[in-house]
Amino acid sequence: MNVFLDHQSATPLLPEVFEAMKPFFLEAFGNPSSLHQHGLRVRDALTKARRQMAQLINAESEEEIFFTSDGTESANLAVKGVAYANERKGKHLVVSATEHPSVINSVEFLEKQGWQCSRVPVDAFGRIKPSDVEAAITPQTTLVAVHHVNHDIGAIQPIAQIGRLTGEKGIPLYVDCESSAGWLPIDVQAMGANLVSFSPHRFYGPKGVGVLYRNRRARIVSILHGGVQEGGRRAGTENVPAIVGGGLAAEIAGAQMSQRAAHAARLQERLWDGLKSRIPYIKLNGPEPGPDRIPTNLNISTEFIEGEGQLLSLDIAGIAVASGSSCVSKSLKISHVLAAIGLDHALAQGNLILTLGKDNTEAEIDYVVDSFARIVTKLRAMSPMWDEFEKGIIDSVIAPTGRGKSFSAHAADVSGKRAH
Amino acid sequence: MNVFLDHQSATPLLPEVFEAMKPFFLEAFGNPSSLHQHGLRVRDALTKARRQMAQLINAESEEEIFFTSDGTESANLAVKGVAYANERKGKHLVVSATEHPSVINSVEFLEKQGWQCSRVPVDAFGRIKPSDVEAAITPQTTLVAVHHVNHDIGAIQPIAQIGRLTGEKGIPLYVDCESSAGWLPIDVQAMGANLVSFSPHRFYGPKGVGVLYRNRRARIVSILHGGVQEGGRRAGTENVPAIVGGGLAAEIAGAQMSQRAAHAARLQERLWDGLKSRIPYIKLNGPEPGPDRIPTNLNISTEFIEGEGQLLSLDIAGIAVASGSSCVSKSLKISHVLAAIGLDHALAQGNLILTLGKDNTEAEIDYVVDSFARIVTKLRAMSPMWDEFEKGIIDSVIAPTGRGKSFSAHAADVSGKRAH
Amino acid sequence: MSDAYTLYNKTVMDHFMNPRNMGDIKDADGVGEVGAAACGDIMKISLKIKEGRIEDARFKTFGCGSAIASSSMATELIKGRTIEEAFKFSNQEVVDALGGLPPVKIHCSVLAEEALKAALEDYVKKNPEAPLPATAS
Amino acid sequence: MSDAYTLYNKTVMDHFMNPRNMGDIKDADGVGEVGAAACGDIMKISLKIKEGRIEDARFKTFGCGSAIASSSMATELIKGRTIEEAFKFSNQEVVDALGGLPPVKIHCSVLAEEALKAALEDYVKKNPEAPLPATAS
Ligand SMILES: Cc1ncc(COP(=O)(O)O)c(C=O)c1O
Ligand SMILES: Cc1ncc(COP(=O)(O)O)c(C=O)c1O
Repeated sequence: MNVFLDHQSATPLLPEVFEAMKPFFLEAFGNPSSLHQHGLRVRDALTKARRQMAQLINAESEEEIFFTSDGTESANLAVKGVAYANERKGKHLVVSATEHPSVINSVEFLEKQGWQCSRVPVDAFGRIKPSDVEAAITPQTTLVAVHHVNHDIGAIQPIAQIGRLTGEKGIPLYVDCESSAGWLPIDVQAMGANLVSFSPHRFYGPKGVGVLYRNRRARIVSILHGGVQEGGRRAGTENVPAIVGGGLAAEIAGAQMSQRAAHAARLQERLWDGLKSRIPYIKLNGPEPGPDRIPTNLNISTEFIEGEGQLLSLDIAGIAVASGSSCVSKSLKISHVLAAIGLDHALAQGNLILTLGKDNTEAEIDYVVDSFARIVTKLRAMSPMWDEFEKGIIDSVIAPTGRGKSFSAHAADVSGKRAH
Repeated sequence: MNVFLDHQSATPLLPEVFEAMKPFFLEAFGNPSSLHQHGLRVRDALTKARRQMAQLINAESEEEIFFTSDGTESANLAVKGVAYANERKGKHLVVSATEHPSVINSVEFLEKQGWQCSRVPVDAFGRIKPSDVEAAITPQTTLVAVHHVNHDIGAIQPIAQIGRLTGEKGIPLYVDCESSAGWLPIDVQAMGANLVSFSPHRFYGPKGVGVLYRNRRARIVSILHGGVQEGGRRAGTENVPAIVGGGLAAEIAGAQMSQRAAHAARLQERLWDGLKSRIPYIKLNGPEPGPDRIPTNLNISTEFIEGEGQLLSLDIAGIAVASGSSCVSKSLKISHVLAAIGLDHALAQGNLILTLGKDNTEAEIDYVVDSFARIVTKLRAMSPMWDEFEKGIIDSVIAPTGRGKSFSAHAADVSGKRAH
Repeated sequence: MSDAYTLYNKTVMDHFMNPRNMGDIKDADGVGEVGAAACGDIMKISLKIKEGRIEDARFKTFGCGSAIASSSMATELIKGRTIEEAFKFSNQEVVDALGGLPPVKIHCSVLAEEALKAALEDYVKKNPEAPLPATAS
Repeated sequence: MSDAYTLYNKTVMDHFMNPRNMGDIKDADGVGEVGAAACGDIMKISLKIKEGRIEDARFKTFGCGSAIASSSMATELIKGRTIEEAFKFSNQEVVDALGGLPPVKIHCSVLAEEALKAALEDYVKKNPEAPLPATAS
């Protein structure tokens, strides 16, 4: 059985979206900047796509929609574009500690250029406290950036509350909606957001296009310089087929959102119930399934085994998942999100991210539960930590028995032996 | 008859390229960062595309190829990425006066951040003198940026000579090959280029992907911050289908380059010969067709009439062209390229850019010549300038008769009447 | 060409392709030629005036599509008006009659207004006995 | 699953899926447990040594696919070697026998070398009468 549980990384294109894109490759291949019929034809198509994007997030006007190449570029444009535009007003930014690297690293870049940045902490479930945001704001603050839903642990943030206070203070609020758009209702006006980013590739649209919503109350300058495309906010030849496809994907996502979300919520419950009943010493990271968690995401830590081995074994069983474990990322550092929720290092190691999509079935979920239970058993049999836990040498973080030292203490002991 | 003579703005996708892209939309939809089979499959495809790009420009290794979203982003990355990476060494850049806005405006942005920039002039044909580049270099220079072929007037620049002197001085050379790639042979090693940018949408590949070649001798840092894609040089989810298609388009362009270029050269000659024999007071901007001009481009100024009207009339006749005339661009400023070659304002006004492609035919060219001659006659009949020229009130710039004042002097006189 | 995709609306395109009143008037009673410094357009309007009323109006234009359409429309609109009425003519009439112009092209209609006013002033100068309207600029 | 797309090559995948010598040795003569501070992997190797020669080697590993494969391969390679030979064992042998590892995963093979050496040292400590090789670290 083949089961795709990595919808956070990729979604297949909807066939009808592909059909809509087709003519823009071969036939309507014009450049929207051209003044002749070939250009004007695709210009119309971009306007339509802008309207579709605006509708998905309840923007007032399609003129508030700017196209970029992906969510990362949109995040860079939101953060740096607002920072540069307001340089004279102040050089202080407020972000949460669990923003996506596209925000965090943009902020770090600005710090090198003389900006100051406050990173607001999150609680053990990954939720931002609006009062912490408020406390971080200074007279020099020119942007508050918080994500709607965390990409790793699925926590839904209290955006409207944050929007109310940034609105009162007249500070632009940027909300990264990459993980929520297409799955949760987004109303930029109700949120009090001045900037919002998302990309269609997260909801069955094409790669190669990102969206930045920006309303008049937030000044912004371009960060990719060149021609006067996108109202001078984003230079470069527009990726017309992807924009057209993205627009349709947004329209369809809007129309099917409640069914898709309800379907995902059912599977999310079935999957988590199955896993926790079959596998001891397993923990859900982030909020419990329910109003504080996006219905597509489960982030689990399975104790005494490491994440990549789980991922590889699942892949061999035909199940595609992601891992936030340190050995998987190229940096060998534990995910900053797991660090921010204070997750024990031992649990961060055995971390898996499972993200559901509209086409997953109950049978698939049951297969995943069975396969995963089998894989955990096999990997624990191979793990010296499991053995040592059973012998009472080390203890469990998830369900402490009171016997033995902590995994981390043990790991430190054995790691001390040799330096390399 | 429908004739597309705006290949500088857009080219239709090759059907075989479209076929190659297809599976990556619906089936192999994975994210190359994923560690499971869906990710690994597309990762392989990216490596293949990198190799195809490397081959087109004779790069030593595919590891020197970075994917971006378009030529503009590649230019921004080359200019700012090198400038930031070498900030401690010096803050001086050398560019030519006729670079594309993606370079010029990147440089202007850096100037606001404290960089100094020298703009090397061009001659009346738009050619850069290597000795001028040499003279502009200071001990603080960390980048020299010159384009291979000018996007407006088709001038081919003496890159190898410039590369020799930047090589001797150990200064990275960035060559914007957006207008030449796929049409002229590019050998980054023979050029002495450390960075080269181009995009497949200029040679029958898809929009949504740009290429930056960079060799080890040029340090560069990322300008779009986020994940560790593209070796940490470009964050953001890769546009896999476009990269795959772009790779194939590059391979095909390499294989068919000499035929395509020879075909374009024949049509270029036929078109220019036809136009100048049928239309009086018409001028070619940039070098004569031949070794100093790309065979796809003609940039013409037709005296006493303005560009947009020509463009519109041609469009109605089914002929798609571009214009560098001031009234056409959104900025109402004359193209900085035409200004740099010292083109009389009157001629800059009546400017058209015709760019040939592999599918244009001789019959099309003849139709264009006929149509254009008819349109010029009609527009001149409407133009007060033509009338005043015939009456000897104003003179021609192209073929002065010695009678009357200059067009510009006359324009100034009548413009002085009212301020608005 | 497909009708669906044109830079300007149907009316503007029609006036560009089939300009009304294009040309010069022999023995014109007033001629105005004006230029826009910003974009380089030049527009010339000639008027035939009889008994204080514009009997004929013609234009020549060096400029973009909307400049040509604006002058064509302006000459259409102005024919038959009295000098006094014509001095009150505003570019907005041109824009409205054309069914709108893109924002960056509004200045073309302004140029048409200016060419007309220049022609009227030329007439007034040549005919100092003609009654001058109070609103003349 | 399609065979064509796996993170590691066939040999590594085989040793990950079907690890050789997985487990503990009862009454082992030497046991080494080491961890990599950077990535958190932990590896344990137990040895059965008879007449200065490694008769049996077993591993347990907490770590990624290449860590498991590296320890599986290391135990395979080391069986039958003398203590002296084993002290000269280098991670490169593991990498070569596995047909290569991705650059970021080379440290897994280093960990296998270290676990083995730790087990050997444990043996030497427990058996001070055994002849110590000159190269022991
Ligand atoms: C919350 C969040 N923001 C931004 C991004 C970056 O988007 P993209 O991958 O389209 O560049 C991601 C991608 O995973 C994300 O999850
Ligand atoms: C010389 C040159 N450089 C850069 C660019 C920008 O490339 P793109 O349109 O792919 O963003 C162009 C585009 O026309 C160009 O002609």
